[in-house]
Amino acid sequence: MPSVQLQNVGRRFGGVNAVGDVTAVVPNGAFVTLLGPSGCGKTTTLRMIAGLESNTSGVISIGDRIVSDPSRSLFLPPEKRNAGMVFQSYAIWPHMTVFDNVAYPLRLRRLTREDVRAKVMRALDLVQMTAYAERPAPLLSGGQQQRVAIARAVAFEPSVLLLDEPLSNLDAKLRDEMRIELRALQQRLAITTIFVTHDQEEAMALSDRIIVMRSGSILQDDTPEGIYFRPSTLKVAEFCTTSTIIPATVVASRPGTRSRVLEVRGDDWSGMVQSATDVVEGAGVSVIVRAESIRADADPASVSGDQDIRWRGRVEKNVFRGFRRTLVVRVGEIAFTVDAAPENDIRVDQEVTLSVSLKDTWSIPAAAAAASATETPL
Amino acid sequence: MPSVQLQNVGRRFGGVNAVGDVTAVVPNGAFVTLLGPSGCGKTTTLRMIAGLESNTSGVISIGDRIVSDPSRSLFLPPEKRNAGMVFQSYAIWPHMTVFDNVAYPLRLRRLTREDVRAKVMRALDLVQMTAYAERPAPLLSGGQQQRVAIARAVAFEPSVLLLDEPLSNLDAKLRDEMRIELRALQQRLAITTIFVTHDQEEAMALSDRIIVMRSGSILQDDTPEGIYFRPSTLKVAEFCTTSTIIPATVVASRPGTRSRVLEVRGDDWSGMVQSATDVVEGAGVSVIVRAESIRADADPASVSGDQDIRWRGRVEKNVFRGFRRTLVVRVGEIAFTVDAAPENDIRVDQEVTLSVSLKDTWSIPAAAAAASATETPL
Amino acid sequence: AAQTPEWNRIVEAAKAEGKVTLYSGHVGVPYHPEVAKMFEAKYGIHVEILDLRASDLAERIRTEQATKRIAADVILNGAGTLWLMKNQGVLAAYGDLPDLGRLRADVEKDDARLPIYIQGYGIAVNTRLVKDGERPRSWKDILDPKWKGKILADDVRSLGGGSTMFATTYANFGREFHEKLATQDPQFSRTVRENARRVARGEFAIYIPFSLPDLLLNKNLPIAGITPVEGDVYAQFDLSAVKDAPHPNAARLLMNFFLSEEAQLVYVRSARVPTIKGLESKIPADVKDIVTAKLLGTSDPARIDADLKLANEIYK
Amino acid sequence: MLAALTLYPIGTLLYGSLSSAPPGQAGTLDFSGYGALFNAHTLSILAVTIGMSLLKTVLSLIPATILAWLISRTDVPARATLELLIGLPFFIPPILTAMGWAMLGNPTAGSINQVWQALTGATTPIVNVYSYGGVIWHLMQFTVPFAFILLVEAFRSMDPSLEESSRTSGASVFTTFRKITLALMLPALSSIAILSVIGGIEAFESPLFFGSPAGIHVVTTEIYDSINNRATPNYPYATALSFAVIALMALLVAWQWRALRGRSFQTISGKAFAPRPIELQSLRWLAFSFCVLNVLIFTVLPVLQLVVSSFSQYYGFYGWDMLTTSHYHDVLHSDLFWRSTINTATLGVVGATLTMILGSIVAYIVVRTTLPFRHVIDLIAWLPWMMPGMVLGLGFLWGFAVLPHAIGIYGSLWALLLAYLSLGTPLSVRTMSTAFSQLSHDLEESSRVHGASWALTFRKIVVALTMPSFSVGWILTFFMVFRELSASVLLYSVGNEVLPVTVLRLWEEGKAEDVSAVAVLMLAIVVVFRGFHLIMVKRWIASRT
Ligand SMILES: Nc1ncnc2c1ncn2[C@@H]1O[C@H](COP(=O)(O)OP(=O)(O)OP(=O)(O)O)[C@@H](O)[C@H]1O
Ligand SMILES: Nc1ncnc2c1ncn2[C@@H]1O[C@H](COP(=O)(O)OP(=O)(O)OP(=O)(O)O)[C@@H](O)[C@H]1O
Ligand SMILES: [Mg+2]
Ligand SMILES: [Mg+2]
Repeated sequence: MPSVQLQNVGRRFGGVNAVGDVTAVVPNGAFVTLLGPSGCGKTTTLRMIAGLESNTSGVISIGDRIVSDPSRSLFLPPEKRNAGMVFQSYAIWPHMTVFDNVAYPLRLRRLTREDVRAKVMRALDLVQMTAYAERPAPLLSGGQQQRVAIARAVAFEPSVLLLDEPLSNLDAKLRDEMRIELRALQQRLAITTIFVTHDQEEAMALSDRIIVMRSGSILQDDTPEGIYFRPSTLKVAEFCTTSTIIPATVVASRPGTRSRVLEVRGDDWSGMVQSATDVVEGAGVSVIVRAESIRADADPASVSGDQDIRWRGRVEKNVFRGFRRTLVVRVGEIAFTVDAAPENDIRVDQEVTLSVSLKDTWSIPAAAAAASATETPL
Repeated sequence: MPSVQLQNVGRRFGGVNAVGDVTAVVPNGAFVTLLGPSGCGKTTTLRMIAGLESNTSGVISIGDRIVSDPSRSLFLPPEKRNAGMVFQSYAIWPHMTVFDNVAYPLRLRRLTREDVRAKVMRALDLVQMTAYAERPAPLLSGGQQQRVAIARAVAFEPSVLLLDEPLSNLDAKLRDEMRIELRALQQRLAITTIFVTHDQEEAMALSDRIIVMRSGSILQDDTPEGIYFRPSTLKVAEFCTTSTIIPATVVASRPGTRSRVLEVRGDDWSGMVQSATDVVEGAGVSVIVRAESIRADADPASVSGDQDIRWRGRVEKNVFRGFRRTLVVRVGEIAFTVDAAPENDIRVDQEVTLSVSLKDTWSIPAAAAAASATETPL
Repeated sequence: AAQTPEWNRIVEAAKAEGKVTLYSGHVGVPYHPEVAKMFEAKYGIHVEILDLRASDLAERIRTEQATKRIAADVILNGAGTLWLMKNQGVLAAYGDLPDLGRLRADVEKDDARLPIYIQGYGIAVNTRLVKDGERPRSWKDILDPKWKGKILADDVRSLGGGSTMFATTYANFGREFHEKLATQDPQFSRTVRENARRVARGEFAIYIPFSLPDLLLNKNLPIAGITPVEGDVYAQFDLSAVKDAPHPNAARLLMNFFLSEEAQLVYVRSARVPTIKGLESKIPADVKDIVTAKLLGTSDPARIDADLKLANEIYK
Repeated sequence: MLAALTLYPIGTLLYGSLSSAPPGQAGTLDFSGYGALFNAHTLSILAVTIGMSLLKTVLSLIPATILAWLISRTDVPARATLELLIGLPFFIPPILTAMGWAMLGNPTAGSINQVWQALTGATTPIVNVYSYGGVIWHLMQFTVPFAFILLVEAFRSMDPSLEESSRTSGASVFTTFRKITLALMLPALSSIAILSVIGGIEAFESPLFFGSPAGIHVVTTEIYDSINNRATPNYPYATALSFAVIALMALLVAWQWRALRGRSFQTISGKAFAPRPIELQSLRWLAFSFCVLNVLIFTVLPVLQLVVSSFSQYYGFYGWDMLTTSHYHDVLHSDLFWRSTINTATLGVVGATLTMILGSIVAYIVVRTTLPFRHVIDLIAWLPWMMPGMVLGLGFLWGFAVLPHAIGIYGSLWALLLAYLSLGTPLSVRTMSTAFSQLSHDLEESSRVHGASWALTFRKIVVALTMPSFSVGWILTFFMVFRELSASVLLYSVGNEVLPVTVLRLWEEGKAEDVSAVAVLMLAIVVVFRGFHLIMVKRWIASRT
């Protein structure tokens, strides 16, 4: 199975720069996710790889073959790229039945009747739609249509699979199952897969690597853990995690186990935080603490000793969300977002002690943070 | 603002019973969510309330007014129902700009130019789309279109708001923000809101009540906590929570604090579980333990004493999902799903002790479970 | 014209009616409006002219009569068609007109049909393809085998010049003439208006029957019109008053006006033969040959269906 | 309304076909007209007519579909200009193109044959327009642009992702075109095919011009004969023949219902899409050449001929000394020309607007509702198109004349307007039902929910979204009024002269050159109209690009 390479790929629509300058490699057989806010260029990137949109600059290769290079007027049409794609709008053909929709790419490849039947039914089985095979496509619910689109994209075992928010209309249960099926299929056939999602958790659970995009360019290209625990910019942290960002000043800096450790001081608090790089004394940093790594205790005494930083604040909100409960706790200027256990009995207006341990902290130099803050919004 | 009542409402499409027999009341100003697997009839129910689909049986009322009653050939057309709706397919008008799309319902209501402008901009602001006001609708990305649909539905302050998966194409960050905005707006204007989502967490976070549907009928209509902690059937538990279901036999039964407590025995284990009802000795029950309430410890000694039931098993999978890590632990026949902290260092193939405390358990008599299991799938 | 008091009363009544409507079934002739203008100038009575194809005209008149919504006062049409209409009972007698006496004795007329002009049909040849000496001089010359495949003809199986020629030549030369003509493989065309041009362009050498007044429309083209020695086939055009017409007096006044010298000369100038006496000296030189040509005959309206049947038999 | 416009005149015709005497006169019930249908001659005429019509439809639809697709969905160069040019021949009076082709392709002196013979030394002609093929070729002259104009709009309103998903499934541009695009265009294609088949059966000029000399008889010439070439017109036979045609055509329409039933062709979805042209890459210039070739044959040739002729003393005789502007002078100084043009334009504007409104409503009912009688309505809307024009004209004449005297429609402009409405409705219903069947329901539903009544939704969403089709339909009906002769000539009256009648007059006077001048002036209007229209459509689409 081929790898997919993007080199300085860009796409302008008239005055709009939908994709700026993207360079990335999706290795052979890997599962890579494009993650980013709405309108950041994910769909456009995927379409360029599929050959549905021509890049206005840069080079796209699949395997050893350059499939698009506008500077040399080179462009391989989509049907030659052997890519399966799920469209954000599903693009189910309304004049066909479910079966015919899925069978279409197979029939194009001149498979025998039995093979077509077998593969279609296998693909429909994967998405739990066998019972609907003979239904005309427009009579399906939104989620059912989306599942047909997935079946159609995988049925012919393409060498590259491009998925544009393929699970967005499915419920968590089904989504979980489909994720597992999709991942299993992808690994069994070693299909190079590029997946677009707006769901961070899904991205983390499925991907070998995640490419975080914003305003048409790549912010970070890393493993899920890298993105999650060691975001390179504030934007990534904000987008990929539920975190609280606290400004602080560096007091001292020393090497730690996995990264450097900074001693920092904020309003009324001080403590140790991790950092990717050394930061000079006196410089500002943004400290990042993730919601699920903060403990909230009504009784300060119950906070265990291995927690490195503590704050005291007042609970402003308490939202039940099923398997977790989100608290908003105000500490001076800053509103902390804290994940708590669902049966937690902390009430609004209660005073609580928040604490976090060194290994759950991260920090980014304020200069970098400022730079990314001045970035013009799309 | 009016309430919405459904009395024995059903809808057949030829041979398909899309909605069976739904009876529910959405109180004045409440925020109620329809939750259920793909194809269970959520969209159809919403469309019947909007007047886009006529119910083939039953009575629908909005406020004091019966809006649809096929037995009396009574049917109020959609434009008389003053409902705002976000369609699963967005239904953005491609021949209009973003502004005109949102202004449409306002202009129909003959507002002055300035009022229209002000309200449109306020609605666009709500969905962070002011910068796109003059953009033709087809040039938006999927998520942007969805946001325009939301703005259009709320701009004219309808008395009933019907939302069909309005946030499905937004990223978690934006979705969180939009949820908060939506909820605030709904509460400020006290709009009776019916929300369809496939996202359990979202349903829990937003709703006053949740109606869980399956195959066209209602399984449970309850508060988020009720649904989550005290599911009435196994189906609800399976759909709304990530739980492990363990068969067991009742040994004894006694009243507990919030519910009855059963003493049960399974393969190689025994313990106390909560139950809604008394169950006779010797009868079977399905014990439900939610993934986030199970502790997994490599060292059995570190399990604290207040954990009521324990199992010992082997880790089969360990999936990083950002703010949590999902373990699959095999105990005999049963595969437990366990949520662990993201930095957890438990590895695959390791032996772990699982434990859960009484307050985190729930059980359902096996008879009821069996009944719902034989239900024919749609 | 004799100014009898009775006629004066009719003139006054006509002026009181103020207008008269003429349905014309001879669409190809642009001269009726000219005559109408003269009439208007003379009497101050407005003439409305409606151009209709002969069959459409017949149907409109019939419908108007059947529903008593009569708009037409006077009809101008081929003598044969008017004969048929007369038999349908939709025409009125025109009665005594002051200028009736001017009519030539040799034109056919009756109490309902007033002859106005005659149009002659001869043979047209392409002057480039047919040398002067080779031109046919008689209708029978076209039977010469050298013209085989080179003759364009109005369809003899359809009403108009073609059927008139068929009926006349059949009556005069017999069936044999047509059986021979059929072996010449004439190309039948129904787009009559194009035929002269097609010959001029050289598609065919000969065109029959050629409406000789059309020579005026094709002046600079390589086409010549020939009156055969036996004479031209002709069609006569008549005026009739409509039964229960809304303006009966104006109708009669108009009909009478068509017999005036000025009106007749309009048609003479277009190379059509007048129906009144005494114009011989006033025929312009360029149309003299055509207007004074010998006439062979015309078709008999009573035999229309029979002739068409014959034509269909002979020309499969 | 629709019934009054179509059923009434046709009802009088049915009466006419069954009565021994024409309407208005006492007659007895008489089936002789129908009896006369069942003989070898009539049946062979029906067979020839239908065969010819089917053949020309197939032969026209192939290039028209390819052209429409290239222009609307790909990046062929100079699309806008090509679109204008390819559609142009539709607006040239057929009699003039017939003259043109007669000159080019007649076996003895036709330019094509002369060039051929000069080049090869052959003595036999290679083409003869006075033949079966000639009739078909001339019919195509009209059908190709007609089908093209209608198809372009249908293609345009298609969500490109439906094609794109086929491309990524492994289908080439052309396979996609065949299997997805064409299949999705089935309502449009079948409607246009039926319009074209019926149009072919009704065509009069081509068989008259090119068929009669070759002994080819079709239904229209037969009807013409039975009305015109008899001492007393045989209306029972003529109308019975027309009803036989209607019966056959109704089968065709029923077949279309069957073929499309239960399938959906919604190509404009609630998830808005940007119209992205398909990049043809290396095929781009090949496609362009194909378009240009078509333009040369079907547009440039006849239009050039027309323009040259309108400046020549004689149609078809060219030479510097023959150049003149006198035809324009004559035409432009004719009161009758101006009066009839103004009348026609007025009738055209009012007629086209009303026709399109009526057609849209009917189409909506047929496509979008589940009313029990919608198929009947659909069929009724077809009827005026199925009835040969010269017979239908009679129906109007009879119908309007028989009305009580208090209703003074006969002899007024109203008669013409109503006739045009009835004649235009089939086209408008077809155009709009194709457009409507492409709209997904949620776009309307969302308007209803947000407070717009059905009528408002219809206007602001349904019609607005199908504006390109609506305007194309408008232009087609508008110019239909400019050429409709059969009904016009029977219904017009003094002061109400309309252009087709004036043109007929000029033609009968042997002034083919003046007719050319009128046609050139008309084409100029067409170009202005279409140019403006295309710019509007572009802007409408640009608002989406
Ligand atoms: N045809 C077009 N013309 C102009 N701008 C466009 C066009 N298509 C997309 N855009 C713009 O380009 C940007 C990127 O669009 P894209 O569809 O790639 O976003 P996305 O990341 O897929 O977003 P979403 O998650 O909302 O689907 C958006 O701001 C969009 O408005
Ligand atoms: N017009 C129709 N004809 C026949 N069946 C239909 C029609 N519309 C919907 N259905 C069926 O009715 C059932 C309920 O559909 P509905 O759209 O209400 O589902 P849903 O709960 O909204 O699902 P999703 O979450 O996937 O959008 C589905 O099984 C669907 O296939
Ligand atoms: Mg997208
Ligand atoms: Mg749905």
